[in-house]
Amino acid sequence: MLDLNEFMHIGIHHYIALSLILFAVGMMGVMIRTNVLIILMSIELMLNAVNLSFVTFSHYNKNFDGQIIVFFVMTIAAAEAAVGLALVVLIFKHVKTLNVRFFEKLRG
Amino acid sequence: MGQDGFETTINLIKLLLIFLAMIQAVPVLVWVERRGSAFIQDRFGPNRVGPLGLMQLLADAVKFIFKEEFSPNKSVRAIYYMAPVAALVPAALALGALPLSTPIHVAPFEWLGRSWGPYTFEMQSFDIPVGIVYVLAASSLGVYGLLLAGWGSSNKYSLMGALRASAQMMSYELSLGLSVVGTILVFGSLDFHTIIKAQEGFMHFHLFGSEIQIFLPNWGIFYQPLAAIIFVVAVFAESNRLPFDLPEAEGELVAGFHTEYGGFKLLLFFMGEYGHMIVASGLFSIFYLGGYGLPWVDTITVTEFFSGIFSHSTTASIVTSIFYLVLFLIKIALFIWLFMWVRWSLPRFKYDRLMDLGWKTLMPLALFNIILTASIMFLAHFIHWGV
Amino acid sequence: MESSVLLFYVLAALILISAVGVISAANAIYSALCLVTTMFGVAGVFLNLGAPFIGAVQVIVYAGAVVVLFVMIVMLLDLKKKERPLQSRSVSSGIKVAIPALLVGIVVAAAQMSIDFATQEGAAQSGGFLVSTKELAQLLLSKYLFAFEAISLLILVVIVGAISLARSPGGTHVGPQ
Amino acid sequence: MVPLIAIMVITVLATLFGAALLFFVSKVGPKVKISEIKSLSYECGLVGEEKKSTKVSVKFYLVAILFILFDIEIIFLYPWAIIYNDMLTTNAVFIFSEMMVFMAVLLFGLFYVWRSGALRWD
Repeated sequence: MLDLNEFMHIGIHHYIALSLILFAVGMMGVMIRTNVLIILMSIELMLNAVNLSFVTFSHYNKNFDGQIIVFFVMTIAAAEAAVGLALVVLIFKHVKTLNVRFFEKLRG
Repeated sequence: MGQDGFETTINLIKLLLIFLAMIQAVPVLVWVERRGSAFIQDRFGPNRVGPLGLMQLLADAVKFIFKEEFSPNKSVRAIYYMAPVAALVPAALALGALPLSTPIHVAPFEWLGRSWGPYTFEMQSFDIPVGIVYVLAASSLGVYGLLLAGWGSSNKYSLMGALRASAQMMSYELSLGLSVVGTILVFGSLDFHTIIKAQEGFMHFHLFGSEIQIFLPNWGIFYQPLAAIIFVVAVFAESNRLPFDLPEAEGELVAGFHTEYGGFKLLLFFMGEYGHMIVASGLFSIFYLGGYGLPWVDTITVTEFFSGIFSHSTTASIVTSIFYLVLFLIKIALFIWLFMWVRWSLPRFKYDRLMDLGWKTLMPLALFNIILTASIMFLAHFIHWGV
Repeated sequence: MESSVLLFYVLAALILISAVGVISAANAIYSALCLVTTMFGVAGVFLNLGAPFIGAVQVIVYAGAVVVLFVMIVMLLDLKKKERPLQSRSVSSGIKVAIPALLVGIVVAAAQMSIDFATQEGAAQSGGFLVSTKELAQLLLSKYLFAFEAISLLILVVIVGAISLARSPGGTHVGPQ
Repeated sequence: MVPLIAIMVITVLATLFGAALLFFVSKVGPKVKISEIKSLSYECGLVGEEKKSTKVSVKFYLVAILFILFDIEIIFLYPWAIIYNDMLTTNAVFIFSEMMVFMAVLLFGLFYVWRSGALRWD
């Protein structure tokens, strides 16, 4: 059985485990849901999990490179959300549904 | 929160006091606004209830408590009730980070048979190393209160009002952020305390290698006048105050996003708006009017002056801190009066004129101000007259 | 059980509960609100890990801008009907659950390896505290200068992209051609 | 460590204050008489007909998108602004020109947005 003091002392494994579970929840969201908006939100969750592990490594290795990369990951995530949602609005105007199944109707 | 129980309790009490001060400020500011607008429009304003209408605050509070509580049937119940609370939280968070006065140094003392070590109490809820970016983050959360209110009450007009109000808040938040970059350039730090310490004494800078001293106080407004103007305009629009309160304009959209709200829920929205105003005036006085500092005198001389009078060091530091707190409140009161004065004297902007001002004049102006400051500092360094 | 351990578990619970809330909410507006709480939780962990500037930037970029766009889109597309979040078609949902579980297994191994790799040079197991934002800025503008300039070009491309999307024939801002 | 606990305490305090008083007020206020007319959404007295979701309001999402993109550029200005004063003494030309390139691209983006008519609010 896990001895209790391993949970008492917060080390690197706890933060990485947290970011891992957050990533898994985001991945499940993308897999299971059919609403485009929820899929985009789950992608944001996955990117946040990656940010979390970057900051953990930068904290425990005591250098700033991890935090700089978090900066750039945030920019990419925001740009992706911006363009993604612009597309969602256009798709909704055309197809009137947010269900991801609309891809099946695209032909050619 | 503190090494031992005493310090933690004092910190929690301080936290509670600052939050309650913001809540308590709303009736006072509503009263000042009604009396002030009456003064501007040459009429009396509330003076029936108690001397000078001061009891009007209590009467309003009690009226709001006993109003009938109902929500329109088609509204999304959870979002409808969540919106007023979401409007209050950002202001409380932002106010927590503003340094209200100099820290209080408590010398070791005997109490309840135990000797309590020396403490230093910051006069702010919590001291976060990146003060400015945190306050901007907290005030950028104000949009949620509007959006949830507009959508929750499922009424076409409030939805339109909420969309317009959030679009306006977003556009002016950009120029707010850019104008703050100007002051950070000059003072070179994101921490409030360093900025306030850098604004003490007489205005001095190097010119052609010689030290020039001007009679003006060493405040941010003289280093960054253009950024101060942009900050004021952006902060007016950010808290939806006239002349930028079109989303709540009676004429166009009934009452904008809080059409369906009455009674105590409306009071919560007022608390959010006035809290935002207090934070905005606190920020303006920190960036441009030297925070809690005295214009020409720096804090060391004042602390020595007071420690000369009061023998015990704790009382001396408490008195200096109260002195600076009063000074800071005066500056905040002046700026809040500017909010109200403008509200009752300027007409309202048309919506496209309002958005054009935000995107096509304020933002280019703020970017130009950053480039101007950077090049002046660059030239100043390059040919040996540094700011 | 001193305060830092309790704080970590409170933040972890906040993050994970609201993350599960994001993917299982009936209405899109509730999942957007759960997303906001997740962002606050992650910003709190950043603050906890000695990166206050990144925490504040996270709140500004994610909680203050990206999720506001999500809420606005949900409002504009006027989604009132409740969908069943987790369709229970046996086989396909079974597969859907199995595949992520498999992937999670792979990711767990990767995480363990990365921890061993990252902490090879004996990074102290006890966290080192780093806050000084000036050092972070110095590094950003010296070592990562190329990425810094490339990011501005990327943002320019995304601006042009978003606007041309809006002005395309089926878009919302079709100008007078 | 200290700011995080204080921030969480303030958020809980503010939400509790709002929610508790809302609940208290609904208990203390007069009994709610639900009448069909009163709970209609407020249409300045006229009975509003339920139109399909307002299409005209879709334009606002573009403001939110442009807000995100320009907000990221402001985020990159903060680190530069902090160290500008210090780096002036070491390599002034380097730090000045570096940001002017960044600002030029940002200004070009703003100018494109202005010219492309996305900022026309009808």
